[in-house]
Amino acid sequence: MVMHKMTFAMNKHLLIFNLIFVTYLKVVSSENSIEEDNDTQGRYLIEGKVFPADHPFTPPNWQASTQLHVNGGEYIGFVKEDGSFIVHNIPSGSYILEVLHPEFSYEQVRVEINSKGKFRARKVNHIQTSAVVQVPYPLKLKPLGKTRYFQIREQWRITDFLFNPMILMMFLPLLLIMILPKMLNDPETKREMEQIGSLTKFEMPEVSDYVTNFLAGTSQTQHAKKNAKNKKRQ
Amino acid sequence: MATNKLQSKRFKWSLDSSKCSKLSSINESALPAPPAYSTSGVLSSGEVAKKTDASHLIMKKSWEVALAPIKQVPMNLFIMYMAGNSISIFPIMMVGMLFMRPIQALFQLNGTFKTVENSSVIGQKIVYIFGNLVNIGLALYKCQSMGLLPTHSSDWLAFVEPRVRQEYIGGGIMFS
Amino acid sequence: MIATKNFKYIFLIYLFNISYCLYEDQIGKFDWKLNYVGNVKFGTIDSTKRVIVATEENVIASLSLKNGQILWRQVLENPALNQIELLHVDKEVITVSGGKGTWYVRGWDSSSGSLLWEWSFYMENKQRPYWILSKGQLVHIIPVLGSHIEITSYDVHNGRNNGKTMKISTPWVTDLSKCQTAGVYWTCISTNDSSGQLFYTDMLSSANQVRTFPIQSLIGSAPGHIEIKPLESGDSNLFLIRNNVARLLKLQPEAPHVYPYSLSDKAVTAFNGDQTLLLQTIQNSPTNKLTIQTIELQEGTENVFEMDYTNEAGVANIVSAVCKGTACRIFVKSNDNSVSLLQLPGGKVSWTREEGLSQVVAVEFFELPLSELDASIEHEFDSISGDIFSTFYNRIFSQIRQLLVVLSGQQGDSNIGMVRDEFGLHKIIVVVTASGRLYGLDSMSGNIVWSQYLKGVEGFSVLGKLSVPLFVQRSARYSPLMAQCAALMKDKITGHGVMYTFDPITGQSIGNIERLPYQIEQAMLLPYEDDKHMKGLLIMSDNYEVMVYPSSAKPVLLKHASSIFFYTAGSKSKILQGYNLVHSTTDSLKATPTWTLNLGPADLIAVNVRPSSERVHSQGRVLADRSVLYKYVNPNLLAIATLMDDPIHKQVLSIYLVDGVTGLVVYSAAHKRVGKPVHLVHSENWLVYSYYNARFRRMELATVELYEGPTQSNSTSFSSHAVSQLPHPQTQAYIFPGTPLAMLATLTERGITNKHILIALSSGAVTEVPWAFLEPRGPHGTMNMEEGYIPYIPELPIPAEATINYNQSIPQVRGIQVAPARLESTCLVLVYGLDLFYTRVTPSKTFDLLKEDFDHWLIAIVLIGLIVASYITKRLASRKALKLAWK
Amino acid sequence: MCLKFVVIVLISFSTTAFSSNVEYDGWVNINLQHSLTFSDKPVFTDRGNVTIQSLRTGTAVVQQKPLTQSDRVKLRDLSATNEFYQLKSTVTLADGSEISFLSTVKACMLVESELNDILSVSLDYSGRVIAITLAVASTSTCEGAVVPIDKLKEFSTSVFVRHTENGPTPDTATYIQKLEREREAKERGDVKDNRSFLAKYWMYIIPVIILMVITSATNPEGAGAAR
Repeated sequence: MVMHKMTFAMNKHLLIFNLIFVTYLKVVSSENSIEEDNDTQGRYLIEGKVFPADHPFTPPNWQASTQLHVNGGEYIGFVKEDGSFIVHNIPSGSYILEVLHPEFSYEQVRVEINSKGKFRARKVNHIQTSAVVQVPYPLKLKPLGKTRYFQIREQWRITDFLFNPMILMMFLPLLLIMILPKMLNDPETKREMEQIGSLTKFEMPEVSDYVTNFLAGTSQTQHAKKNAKNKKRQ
Repeated sequence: MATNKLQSKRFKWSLDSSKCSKLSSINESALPAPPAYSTSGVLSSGEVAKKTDASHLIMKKSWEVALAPIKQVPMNLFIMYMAGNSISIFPIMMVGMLFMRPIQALFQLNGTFKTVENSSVIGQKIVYIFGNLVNIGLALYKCQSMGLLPTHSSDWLAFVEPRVRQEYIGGGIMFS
Repeated sequence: MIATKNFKYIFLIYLFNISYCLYEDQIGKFDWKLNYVGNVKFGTIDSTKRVIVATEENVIASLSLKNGQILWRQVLENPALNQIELLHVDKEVITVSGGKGTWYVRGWDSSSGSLLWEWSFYMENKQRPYWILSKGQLVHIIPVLGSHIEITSYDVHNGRNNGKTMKISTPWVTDLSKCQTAGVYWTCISTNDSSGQLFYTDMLSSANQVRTFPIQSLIGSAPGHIEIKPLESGDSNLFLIRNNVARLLKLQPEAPHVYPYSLSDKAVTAFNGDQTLLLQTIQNSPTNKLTIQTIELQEGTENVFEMDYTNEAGVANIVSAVCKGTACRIFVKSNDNSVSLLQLPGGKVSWTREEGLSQVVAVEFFELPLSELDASIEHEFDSISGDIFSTFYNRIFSQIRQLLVVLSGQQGDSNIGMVRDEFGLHKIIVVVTASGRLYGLDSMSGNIVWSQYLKGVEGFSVLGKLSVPLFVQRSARYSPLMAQCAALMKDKITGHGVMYTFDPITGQSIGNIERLPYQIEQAMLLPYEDDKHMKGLLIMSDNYEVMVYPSSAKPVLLKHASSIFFYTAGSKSKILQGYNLVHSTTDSLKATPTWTLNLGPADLIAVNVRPSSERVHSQGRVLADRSVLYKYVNPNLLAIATLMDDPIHKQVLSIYLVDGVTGLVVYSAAHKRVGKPVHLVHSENWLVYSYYNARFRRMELATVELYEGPTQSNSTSFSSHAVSQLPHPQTQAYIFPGTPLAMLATLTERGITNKHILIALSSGAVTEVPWAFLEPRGPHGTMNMEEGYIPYIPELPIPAEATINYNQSIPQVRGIQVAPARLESTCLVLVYGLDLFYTRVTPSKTFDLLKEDFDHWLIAIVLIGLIVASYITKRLASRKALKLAWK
Repeated sequence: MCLKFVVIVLISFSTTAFSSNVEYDGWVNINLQHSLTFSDKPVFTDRGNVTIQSLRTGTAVVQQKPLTQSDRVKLRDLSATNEFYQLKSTVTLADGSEISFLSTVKACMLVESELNDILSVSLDYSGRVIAITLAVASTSTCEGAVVPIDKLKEFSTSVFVRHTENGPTPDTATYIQKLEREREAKERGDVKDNRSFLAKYWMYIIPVIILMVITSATNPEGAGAAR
């Protein structure tokens, strides 16, 4: 989830980065007769450019550690000094191209080559295969951000400790016990409190009274009778 | 505690008045009230004075004790409602309290009624036990609604032993 | 789209709670990685700093000459289809790789390993061409037998074709095994004996002159088989080999020059200033030290050096050598695929790389024996002498010893070395490699504890993969008895079975390597132990005879014959056959067929059983209404995957769950229009499989879970024969945005811990997917959310946090092996491919261990503080009470 | 006891048999042979014929001969020694080709079920028979019940044709719908809540009031005690 946040930050950087960076140059070296021959045989090449992370984060020798995998390594491309790449010998079809770098993550791209050799690149959407969000071809691949492999260790902070519900539960009552009596020492507040107390005070009928009365009533009459008898004997 | 104090005070007061009950009955209408004698006090004292029997007061006390658990029921219900059905330390503590209090009370049954030993308190005891049982019932209900009672087959799942296999199989894809 | 993102966000929070991930300070704490380059095919010592190698794994790498470490490494296309055919090291490194008509020519920066340029071409002609590189021209040669050779040369940097394809008429090319390229020359011999002729022609000159010389005139006539072989590092040099004695020929436009030295065909040249040095190994017996001979090509001065190098596998060849004055550095490769750098004249070994470990075939984890001290405590209880005083004395004595060990700061442990630790985390990993060498690796460090080379054997080929079955016959638990493990292989020549039994802890072989007089069809470890805690190994031969090793296990087998079943799956016959052993007698063991399953035209892709050591702790699943759905845990269930070509659906993947005892098909499902790669994971009562959906062009994972229902038909014992009710399958499928290369489920000691699926991806990551994510929600889950239930999302995320190997990518993963630690929460994992990566995973986090960041100090301080505070307040309170009383 | 389970089996077997909609149909003739003496080279004798008229619906006609007296004794002996009863089923396909399958059950289970058995005919996705398995419905292997030999006369075989169902596919449609619904709900949820403070939070206020009332009621002398 922090990834997404990171992504936005990186994108901002990259915008500036892009302005400085030389605009994309098409690679010429591959334009030769063989390739043209191959085209007629239905072999195409996917080309584009990989951008490294923004300047302070650019890993040294990133070109050597970056690879391009088409369809999970069926075809492989390597990155040249300037970041450009070509994946060779691809027959027409639909492919997923991913940039592999151990430290940075890139978005996957789906590249479709029709039988006439027309290219279309779009965002990978496995769920809605019909939804097409096109991306420019030749590809320009920018890092989404540094790949976060690790969890960040929680650090002990006093605020965490204090706002812990357990601590709150223990200390708040303590505070109340300590402070409330002090407040009550003030005679005026005492009186106010009493008033409030008398307001809420109302007579509750005592059940025990009723029961005692009820039971005692009968027993008392008996008692009385006994007494009476005793008296008579006397 | 406060009630006891008050009662004892009242008791004293009523004893005093009982001593001169004859006197008061004679002079009640005729004589004006002595200074610092409040009418309300007289009224109550008069009320008490009517039931001068100490055993009656003991009865009343005993009934108060007997009814205390039942009086707790609405409070317990409220606590139960407030505690919620989630399983965390405070609800568990509350449930523990709900159980502990009536059980302890039941164990100390005779001790509780010792103060009123001179009269027969079987009725009170029954009511007292009933009240505590109601409280235990409430606690059980709470446990049930919290899912703490092992009433479902899933609660015993952890004790289901893996079945002993009667056959063993081995092999795989042929090597040649 | 925003909604999706939010959803993923929630999902990731879930993941944080469920899946375990590493902290940054845990790097390397309990994982290690060994990096390899593969079986070296070509190698060139470039300058004094590095050696550039190209390997069978289609990898090009640069190794440091100083210590053999990898300076850079580039993994090219899938080695099964693509191979590096040419390596040329100059200012830059040039490789030609490919296969099946697709060729890639690449130039690499030799210091950084980044790509400088590349071009490729595609040919209809699938014949394997010959390549030579000369003066910036890459020459591509296709011989056409009996008629001509087609030579096309390209500018090596950009592939521009210089001129047209040349055809040189060579009617003398009759057999490609008799032809070679040597420098710019195309050369052939007409027959394999001394009466033949040697032809050669310069392919780059426009003259197209063919020279012919009778072999007799070059090396004289003598009987024997004659072959030609180019000198690996020479330009136009050729070996003429007769009876393993090679003569070096320098091909020249006019006539070849023959050097008068008898050489081995594995000699190489090294340039020493303007002199050329020939190097060869002359004595190469397994036990003795290696001896290297150097010959100065022009003057013929010979020197012999004894190297401080022994390898029982024997040195295969010198790959490359470089000399400066009298000092030479020689890069050699051994038969076990290890490579070493030797120094002349000192004869020292600078470094050795065990490249055999890049081709791991089988892996097994072994528990270590108890330390002597622990063992002595254990033994106290063994002897029941009944004497109170002696046992008391023993107890006190061992306790004191234990105390001493603790006081001496765990020194005892490091001295003894390979002993079991408290949590069973320290194990020995036995690894079998394709080269025939077995290694014992220390699971704590990855160090090689022992290694053993087996000559003339190879693994079985099962579904196109090498496989060496390893069987744990006895673990190290039974202390005075040695642990025993058996590996089954086959003889390289006869194909007969070979059984090697060894102690996995020390690597010592137990008995000799047993060469069996038959081919092995299948084997099985018996589930019952004999009186020495040894489990027998049952082997079925190719003529369906059954043998048991060791023979002491035979009575055990006969006793339990009615409960042991056996099955074979024929990848060619496409028939699965079940057997029982009830007809076995003491004289002969018999396997009688009991059931058959005919797959028909479908191809068998995988057969998978649950790990035998797996324990299922929970027998059911709790539903939302707190009732139980009992699992169908059948230990005899086989999961079978087949792929069949279909005219309408292209390819159809069928998944069968078959009871191995009765042959009853418990569940079957078919996926249409799908294809390889297919991987199966079978555990507890479920199966996970991955396949490529050709229709939607995506990878998918499907899961099947089997339930018995709300009641258990028989709660005490499980028999496959008692079919009271077919299990209810629940299924679900997911989109998986990655390409799995290997899959396996984690395994823990008691099966209480959650299960994770470990998936090695083509991107080099090994990711963990909790089973809770994959669990079929079925009709129960979607309606009412059970506690801890994760809502179904069709696309599984692959979060970076779930990558167990973080940024240490593992290319070309071939398999994963897991083993439980004695700690229930922990599962040990070894991922093997080009590299070896070992780590621990804790699917339910380390619930049985105190967190390593647990603050002992904080809790101690708090406790002491509270005690002190309570004392002080007590005193204060008493003082206050006293004062009040006086008032 | 046993019967009850048979019923369960019938239900579970039949639901799987008819649930899948298959695109093929055809008939299959299965010739059943059994071996009543258990040896490593079993001799198979005729037991009967099963004709599945329609693979799609799984309707089958079972013709089986009653067991002769000697066969019954053999079967009982087999059961008494806890041996296996073997069945060989030969399938004749519509094109005349034959494939045979082997299947084994414990003889005692067959006897205890009084020859009530189940023949499971498994088909692959295209309707080809891949396995024919004989099974006996029971919860445990053998209970040791003594079955009178007269009951071992007629096989009552239920035939179940078990199709290969279509494997699961990722359920994207409902997920997309769910997302759609969520989006709509969000749009609707943006409408401002105009209710008054009390109307919104009454459920929090009332417990507080009740709490206050009750505490004061249970402790009415609280104020007095402070005096």
